Amino acid sequence: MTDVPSYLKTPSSPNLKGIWVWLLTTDHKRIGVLYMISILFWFCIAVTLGLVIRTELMAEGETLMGSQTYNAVFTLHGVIMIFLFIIPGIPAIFGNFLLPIQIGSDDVFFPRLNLLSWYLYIFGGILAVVSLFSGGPPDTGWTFYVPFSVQTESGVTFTVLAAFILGMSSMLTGINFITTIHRLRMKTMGWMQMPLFTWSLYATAWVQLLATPILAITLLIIVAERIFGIGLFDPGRGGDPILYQHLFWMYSHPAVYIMVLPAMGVISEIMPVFSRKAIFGYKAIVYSTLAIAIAGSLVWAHHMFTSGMSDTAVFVFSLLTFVVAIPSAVKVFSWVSTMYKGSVLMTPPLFYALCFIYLFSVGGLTGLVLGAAGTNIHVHDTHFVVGHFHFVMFGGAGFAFFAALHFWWPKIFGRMYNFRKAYRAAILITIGFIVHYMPMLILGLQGMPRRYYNYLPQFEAGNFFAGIGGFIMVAGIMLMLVNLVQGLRKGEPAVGDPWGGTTLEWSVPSPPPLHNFLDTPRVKSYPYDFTDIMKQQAGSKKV
Amino acid sequence: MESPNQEHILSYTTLFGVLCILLALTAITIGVSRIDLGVLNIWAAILIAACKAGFVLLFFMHLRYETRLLQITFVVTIGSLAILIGFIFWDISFR
Amino acid sequence: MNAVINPVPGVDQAFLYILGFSVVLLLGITIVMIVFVFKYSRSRNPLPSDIRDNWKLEVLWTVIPSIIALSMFYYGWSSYTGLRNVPAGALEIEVTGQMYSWIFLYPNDKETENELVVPLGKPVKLNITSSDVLHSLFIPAYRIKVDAVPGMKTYAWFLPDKPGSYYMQCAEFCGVGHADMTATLRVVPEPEYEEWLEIEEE
Amino acid sequence: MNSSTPDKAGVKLGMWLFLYTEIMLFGGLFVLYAAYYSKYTSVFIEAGKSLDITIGALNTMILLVSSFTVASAITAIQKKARRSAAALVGVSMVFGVLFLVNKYFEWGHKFEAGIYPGSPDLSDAEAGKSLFFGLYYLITGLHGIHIIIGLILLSISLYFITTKRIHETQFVVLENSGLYWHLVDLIWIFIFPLFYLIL
Repeated sequence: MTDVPSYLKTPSSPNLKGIWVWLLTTDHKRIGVLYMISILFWFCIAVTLGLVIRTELMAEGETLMGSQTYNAVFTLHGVIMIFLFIIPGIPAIFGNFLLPIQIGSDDVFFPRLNLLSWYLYIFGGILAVVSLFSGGPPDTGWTFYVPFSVQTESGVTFTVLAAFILGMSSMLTGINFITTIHRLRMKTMGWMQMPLFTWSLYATAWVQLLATPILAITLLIIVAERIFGIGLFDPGRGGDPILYQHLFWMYSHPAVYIMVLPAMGVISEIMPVFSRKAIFGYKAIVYSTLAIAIAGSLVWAHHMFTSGMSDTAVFVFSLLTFVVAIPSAVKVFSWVSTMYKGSVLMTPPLFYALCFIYLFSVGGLTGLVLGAAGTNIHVHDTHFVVGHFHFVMFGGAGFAFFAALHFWWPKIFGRMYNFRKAYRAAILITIGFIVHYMPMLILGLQGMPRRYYNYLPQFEAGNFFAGIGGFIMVAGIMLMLVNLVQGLRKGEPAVGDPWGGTTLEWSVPSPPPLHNFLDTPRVKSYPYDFTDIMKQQAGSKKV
Repeated sequence: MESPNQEHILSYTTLFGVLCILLALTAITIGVSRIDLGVLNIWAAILIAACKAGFVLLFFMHLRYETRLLQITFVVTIGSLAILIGFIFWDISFR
Repeated sequence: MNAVINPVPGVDQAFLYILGFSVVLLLGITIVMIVFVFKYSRSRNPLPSDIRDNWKLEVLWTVIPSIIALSMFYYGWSSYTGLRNVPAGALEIEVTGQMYSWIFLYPNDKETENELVVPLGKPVKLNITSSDVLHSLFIPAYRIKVDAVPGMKTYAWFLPDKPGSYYMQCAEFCGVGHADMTATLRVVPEPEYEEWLEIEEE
Repeated sequence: MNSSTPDKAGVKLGMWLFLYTEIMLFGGLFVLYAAYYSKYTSVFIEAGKSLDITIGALNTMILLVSSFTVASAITAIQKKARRSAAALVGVSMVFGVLFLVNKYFEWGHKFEAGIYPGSPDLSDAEAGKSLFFGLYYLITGLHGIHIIIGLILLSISLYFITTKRIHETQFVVLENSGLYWHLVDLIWIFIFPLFYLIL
């Protein structure tokens, strides 16, 4: 391979100098890295806030802070984690970096729009900070339920505007991805030759596109309510607070799939590479991805079984919820079967992926308890829900994010990291995770509601253990990040294809050159065909 | 990929014809709204509005001459919106 | 009059049914995963087989979970109907949530704050509303929870089948006093209840 | 992939995708409208009578005609009639401004009559009336903002036409501005009967 300087050494346009090489770049890879830095920044802040919550809860009564502060902390934890970390997390970082390469293109379709999305993201983050100083930090929870969110005197208006701006950023990214996949995919790459990560981004982009505007208008209505006092949800004037919940969850439930579909895509890439075997049931995974995207948009009201909604609606939405469970199960079975008669090489990315499968299964299965109408009533709005969605969001999307970091880190930066430290971190995170969230499931079954800064004495033991788990987990996360960053300086240089992958990103040097491909990439008729890799391996003397 | 020559040119007369239809439909919808049809009034109004929207989409917005992709995705969008509005009534109508 | 059926066992059975299946499935997935990792590790099995799919297996693992999921849905729904169908002749108590306490209003206009006293063995229907923001009345012991919505009436019912003292909490975030919005439910024998009802509170 | 020739179909696809988000944005308000209409049908009908059909119809015609002129401008540019294209875009913009002027007077009139968000008259009115006008102000307000954005897009197109950056083979900016303008028209087509004509 000829020596071509990597994208990290070449500005995307020749007249850029100094910091502007980054801030005015239109290269999708640099923008991916910009996202990575900013998203990890917010992730660390939100993790800290989460740890503060659990520390407060370790002992009964007021320990670290008062109720008002606590409410602000959990609101910020939720808002930051959801709008600034999980929703953009995998699509904005890895989607940006890898989507064009996986389909054999040199960039996304609208490179400047891509940069604009990043600036909107930054602007949204700044607005979220501003909200802290305009009437006090928001104290409504990330759901902004009316009438409380309209009545409270804290700085909800700015928080809501921040979420609005972040929504726009995510919507524009979605538009960009769909256009890119339709227009810039190589002519030789048919839909059923597309890598599964790209497929998951495609399905996600459609959900982003069609669901996010609903959130935007809901948030605008809150702003209008707070500024002009329109009273659309004011029961005194005939309004219906439950309608707000419908509108809110019409976006926010599909948003769960915006978070988790790309995560599933990541796992679908990792499993075949380290099993050195075709993904089991490529088509089944594609169809279940689409099925989840479609059916997942129709189940929003299962967040509202106790809200006073009609029983008919409870019936319909509970039934649909169980329908969504099936494609997720199909995926889990496919991932596990991919290893059957494979040649499994344990590496940090695979370790994270296996933890993902376990934790995500717990999350999905506890979701069944929540989807069934009768049992939902008891556990709704309790710590069981908190445990459940952290298993799905953190054990699912979060672990897939970590897996992706370890999987593509050598591709993005051209350097390896220390494996031993990576395993240690992964084990710490996983053990901490289980100790942290399992007690929450039990606490919820016993009847401890969520968003409580204080609780009845019988819940103390569970909360104490959860707190311990939290500290272990955070220690693991710190170790993981430190190890990755150390890899940038001390790590061995990575070759183009360190793992033996088959998708196009592994056919280019690490880190890739500015325009990704040196010559026209060759598209396989089946994206996970390992015969070439096996031949290469037979050619070299290795086992 | 489409060749750039396939660009469709709509004649002024077609466009003007569509405008006339739209104005006529506006007159009709105002007329219909003055007759008391009970519950049917709102449906008539929506139906006529949908017709007008159809003409704007198909001709003014060239949707009739666009690729399959745009036509399908447009229907998907409208379909999703219809489902969202429709599903709300699982709650509203049975409360 | 037919006997009143307590919905609590139904809900608990649904819990057991769903959680039981979940544990079995989870264990199955985990064990198979771990076995595969070791059995097919690269050192033991350097040459992978090229298996891409198996439609029989795939149909099987789509259909069986579908049936299981639908049975779970059925259990969930049937236990839900138990929670919703109020038996005739239930004692009706008006409940109002407010920042940050619960007000209970009895048929004879007796009003209490944060204390609900009900007679043993007689079904109780709670008609719930709110005077400010959303709240949610949660009685873990009787598996009921329902939001208090301003401008709207919601309801829940339960059958107090054991005397004793239970706790109630607010489960819908309502502001600074959310966690302190707890109340007590006392189930007492009927004569004691009648006596209590007549005491005027100042 | 050759990026030197702009891919027109892709740019247009991007624009349509953006329009879908706009449709869903207004869709959220129509969800509320549907819910509240079914709950307060008679109140909505009563409140709808206080809106001026003449102004509403006039604005409908204004938007329809301006949509026609924008569509014709594209035909004109395709037929290499640059001057008439510019004129047609100009006319459309004049209509757009007229629409806003009308809207301004209509809103002003309502404000004088004490009907505005949070006004004492509305707060004391029967349940549902304030919802109707709340939705009315939100939807027409948001629609008004879109008219302004549309005007900005059209003026950019006009500028490009006069500076010959838009010509018979390269007119995607005009086309996309046109699409946006038509969307604004589309939404008005539904606002008009739902607010002015319900009986």
